[in-house]
Amino acid sequence: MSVVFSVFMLTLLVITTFAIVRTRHLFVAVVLTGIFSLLIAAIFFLLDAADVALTEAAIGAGIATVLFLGALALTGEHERGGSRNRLLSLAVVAVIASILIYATFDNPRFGDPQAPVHQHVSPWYLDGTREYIDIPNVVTAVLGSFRGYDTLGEVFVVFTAGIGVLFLFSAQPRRRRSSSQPATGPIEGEGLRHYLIPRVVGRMLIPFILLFGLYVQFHGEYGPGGGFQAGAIFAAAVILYALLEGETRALRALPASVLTGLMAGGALLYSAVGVAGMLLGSHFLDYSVLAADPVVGQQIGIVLIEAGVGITVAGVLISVFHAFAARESV
Amino acid sequence: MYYVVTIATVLTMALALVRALLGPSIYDRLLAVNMFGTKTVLLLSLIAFLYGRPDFLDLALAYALINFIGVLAVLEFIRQRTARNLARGENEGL
Amino acid sequence: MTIDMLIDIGSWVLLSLGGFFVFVGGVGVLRMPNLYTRMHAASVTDTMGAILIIVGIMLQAGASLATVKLAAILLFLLLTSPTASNALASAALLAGLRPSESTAADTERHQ
Amino acid sequence: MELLGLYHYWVFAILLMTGFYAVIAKYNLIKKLLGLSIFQSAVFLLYITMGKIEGGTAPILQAYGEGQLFSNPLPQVLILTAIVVGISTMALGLGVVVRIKEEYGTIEEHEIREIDRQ
Amino acid sequence: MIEFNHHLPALQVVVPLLSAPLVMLLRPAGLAWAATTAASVCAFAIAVALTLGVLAGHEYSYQMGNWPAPYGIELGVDAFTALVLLVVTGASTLALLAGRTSVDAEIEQPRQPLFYTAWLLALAGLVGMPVSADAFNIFVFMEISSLASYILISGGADRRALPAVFKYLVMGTIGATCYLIGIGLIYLMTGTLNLADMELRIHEVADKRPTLVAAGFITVGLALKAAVFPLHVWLPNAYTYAPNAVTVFLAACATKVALYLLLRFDFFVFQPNLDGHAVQFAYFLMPLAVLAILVGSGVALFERNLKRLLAYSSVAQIGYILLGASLVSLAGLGAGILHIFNHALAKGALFLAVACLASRCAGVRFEDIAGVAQRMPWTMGAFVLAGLSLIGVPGTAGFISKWYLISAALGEGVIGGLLVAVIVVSSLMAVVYIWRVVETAYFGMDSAAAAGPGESAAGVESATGVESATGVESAAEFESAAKVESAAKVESPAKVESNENTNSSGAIKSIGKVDGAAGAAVPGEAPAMLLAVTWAAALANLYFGLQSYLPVALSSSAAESLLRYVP
Repeated sequence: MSVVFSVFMLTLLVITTFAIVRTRHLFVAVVLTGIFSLLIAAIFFLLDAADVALTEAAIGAGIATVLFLGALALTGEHERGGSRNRLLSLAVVAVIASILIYATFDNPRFGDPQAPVHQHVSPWYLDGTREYIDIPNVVTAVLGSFRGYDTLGEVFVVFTAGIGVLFLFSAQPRRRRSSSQPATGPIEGEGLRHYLIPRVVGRMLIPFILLFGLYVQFHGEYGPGGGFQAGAIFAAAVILYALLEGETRALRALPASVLTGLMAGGALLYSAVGVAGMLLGSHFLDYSVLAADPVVGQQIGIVLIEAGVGITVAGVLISVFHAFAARESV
Repeated sequence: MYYVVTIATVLTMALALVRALLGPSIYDRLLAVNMFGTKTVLLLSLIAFLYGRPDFLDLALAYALINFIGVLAVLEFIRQRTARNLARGENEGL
Repeated sequence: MTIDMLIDIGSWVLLSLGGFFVFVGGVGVLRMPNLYTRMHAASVTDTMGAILIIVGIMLQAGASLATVKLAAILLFLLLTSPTASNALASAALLAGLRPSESTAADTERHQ
Repeated sequence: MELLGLYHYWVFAILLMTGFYAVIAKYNLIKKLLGLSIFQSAVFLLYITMGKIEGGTAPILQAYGEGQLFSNPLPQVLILTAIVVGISTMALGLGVVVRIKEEYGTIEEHEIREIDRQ
Repeated sequence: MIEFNHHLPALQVVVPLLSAPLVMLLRPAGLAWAATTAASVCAFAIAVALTLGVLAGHEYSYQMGNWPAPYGIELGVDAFTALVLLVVTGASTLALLAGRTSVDAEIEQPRQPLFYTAWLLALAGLVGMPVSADAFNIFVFMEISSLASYILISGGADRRALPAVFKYLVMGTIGATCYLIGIGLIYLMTGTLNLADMELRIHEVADKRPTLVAAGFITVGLALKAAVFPLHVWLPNAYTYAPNAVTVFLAACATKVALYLLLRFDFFVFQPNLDGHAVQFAYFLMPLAVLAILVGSGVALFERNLKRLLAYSSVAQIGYILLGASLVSLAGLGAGILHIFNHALAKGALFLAVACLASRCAGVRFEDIAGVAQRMPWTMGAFVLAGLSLIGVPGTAGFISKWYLISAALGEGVIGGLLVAVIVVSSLMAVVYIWRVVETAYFGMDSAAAAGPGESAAGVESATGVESATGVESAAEFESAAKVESAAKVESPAKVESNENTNSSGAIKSIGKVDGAAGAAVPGEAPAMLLAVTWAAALANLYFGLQSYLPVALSSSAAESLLRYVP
């Protein structure tokens, strides 16, 4: 039955995708991307990937939409040009798609427990998590410990993106230098403060969102959640605050220097845990040596690195949001 | 019974999607998106019970939250644009 | 007739009513003539449908952590969804979309 | 049933190529980025689909008997990473697009090429 | 005392990676530069230690988190890895040592800590890829290095850097995603991500369609990253408009790492197990390699921007490396790998010389550097030396790899003869394009000395108009004719326009500096540090041309290990 549901939603997904590519109104395209993310997240959920669904919803539907909107506000929302070599592109695309579809007929049957994917490493992770780490969420165990080095790399990818946006936006726009007339009046900075109802409801919700973020952060060993999702939710709370109260107030509550510190701090915390493993006589990122009992050591390690992940992700996402929101349009 | 309700929800999602694609104004699309989001929340709650994994209700909660922020972000975007257009004394419409 | 059966029956009634409301709202959003009437239809599914369905599930779940979470979800939906509708309506008004006008001319302009 | 399962992979192929089409055929840089993000999302679908196991449940071990099957956790971990990589790329790409708009006054590729040719 | 030797593969990555967030917090910019250079030197030292270990017969393997191999992530260093590590860390260190002044000229002080952070991240990503023995982990580090490279290139003073970065970003992301699809499909068929494990298990599913599609996706994805011929379109602009120091760094090693991955994946995982894959590989890549060599050199012949010229020459040199590999023989593969090292030496030295020129000229177009050799004899001396190495003159490093390449091709019969012809023709083309630069620099009229940069900018405008259709010889004539003409009329609007084109205040500052200097006295030789490093790199070309033991030993041992499946 769940296959039928997911097939139906996949069809909706395809329709949405075509609409995104076809529409000339970029704003509509971005709004549809929000639907795209919600849909694909629901499909992930149907396919048993709860952690991924949570991440996709928080990052894809939430943060990505906000970032795209921020960029649209600076670049304009109508697509002027048409398409280049439309027929040729369509032909290329169609050929590759048919090759791909042709290749799928040799794929192992969908959901087959005998498929190679489910045979080799996967059972070891399920058993190994019970034996060596002893937390219920296998995804967190693999993410944090068995493949902790990937996650370290991932934190640094996020960190790099944060550095990149800060670096790009530290350049003065050329047009601004030439014309001194400011394009933005006082209306811009104050957010939705004149909308009474959203403001009241939103302010009321922010503490609960932060609480929920903490729950997702520290419940990640037991249920879906963890540093990435929590970081995104924290960022969402701050973004909500900025939307309601305006950029300036949000920056006063959480200044840029603090955000920079968070970006670097989380990444450093993660690396420090890794180096600790090395200094205590084992390998890089081996948490077993952090406590007398290796299992406890693993759990401590995972909590620490998840905290590092959460801090960096939140710091980067908020910084990037501010970078876009505070940029004056030309 | 869960199935019937779940199917009703999924169908409603499809209807909302149609409205989002048809428009015609951007507000219609937003309305559809908002509705789509709340229906997703309901769907997730239902599926969590359908599969007997009530611990996944966290997800539904997160969705509700994200959906709200998304809609507010879009509104803020529209507000800024309207304000900018007013300040420039032009009215491009939406 | 035990208490369990009563709860079951109650929850099924609630769930099916909720499903009905949700679907009707969906049809309304698709078929209603202009933005504000559509918004009305959407609000029906967002509040009534959500209340019925989630309370229906809560009855099934019984006294557990799940019920608390469901209550939180319900509260959240009840707070955010009318707020979003309100903000949407006021934004539409601000942009000059009048409730009284007929749709055709209006929608053309606001595409 | 077989075909319904394969349908997941077909949707992967269709999404992948739709995104790719937007990247190669559209002039607007934001549209290209949207296409790129669809392109990446398709890959997420591929991985998650292969991790699904029939009759299984999400790999969170709570109070289940010995016979319970769990879906494969590894693709999920990989995709968590890939999603974050995706949003990082998007953020950087959007930053570049905003800077291009500031320097060139347009975000249409052919217009930028025209300006550079002058 | 903890025994650090077996941690070396991990430290190779961790040192630059960990320094990155620290550098971001450092102020002022000079301190950030010093810390970055220290970390890079450290990484270079580790690479040297690893190389020495490998030469002594040691095989490094490291389990991240102490989890056994197919379950956890494994790092491994062999001869091939060591060679690439040496190139990457060496290029970064040289570029940093030399690049202080040129970065100062191009990037504002407050932005520099972020710039250096991105530099370290790029370095960490580039060393993280070769040491990793896990397919997905390679993807993660590929993304770190790519994102960081986009940032570095976007620091370019010319606004055209931005569209170049965007193109690179889109193509790079497509490449990385294709790679991701490929390893996803392989994972689907084999259930593993570890390269060695994959090699063992792929045999059973070698004839299945998803495996073949996966091989295609991985090859195309990595070829995009490596700028293999038809997929190279992102490279010329990205290298041309990047800050000079960044061009030195990335041109020497970024595409090399992708090539390393391409060879490693193909020879290690696919060829031993997929029937006929070696033949497909050869027939697919050899034409592309030949085209890359001819087209890259051909475009370089007519290019009038020095950086672009060298970038197109890079496209050709990537062709050489692939040509060697596509012979699928011990000699050919060894020659290709050797060329990775030697080309990095030559191209690094050339771009360093370009950085020297850029520090004292208004630009690096031919019009800007005309007659510059009188003012900057040392810089041009280094340029000529490195250029000889690029051409492959005996006694330089470039000669060694071309010699090996030609002798490998001769072992291939009729096709080999054709390939030798291609190599010779392309070397002649290299002679021509290097000579054009030398001719302009030594015998052109020094516009800066004669009239100041304003007129030279006007020369740019008038000279480019007639450039396109003419041949090499006549182009040179036209050029001087146009210059005489433009020297006569003092045209200010053209100068304004060239200022418009170079947007960021850094560039304007540097032009202004040159302007002012031209008013008082003609600017002389490049900054001492920059020049010293340039000469060190140029002399390294000589050294490794005469003492080629190290790269040859590494590359032949790498070729042996890649081709060990051939009985």
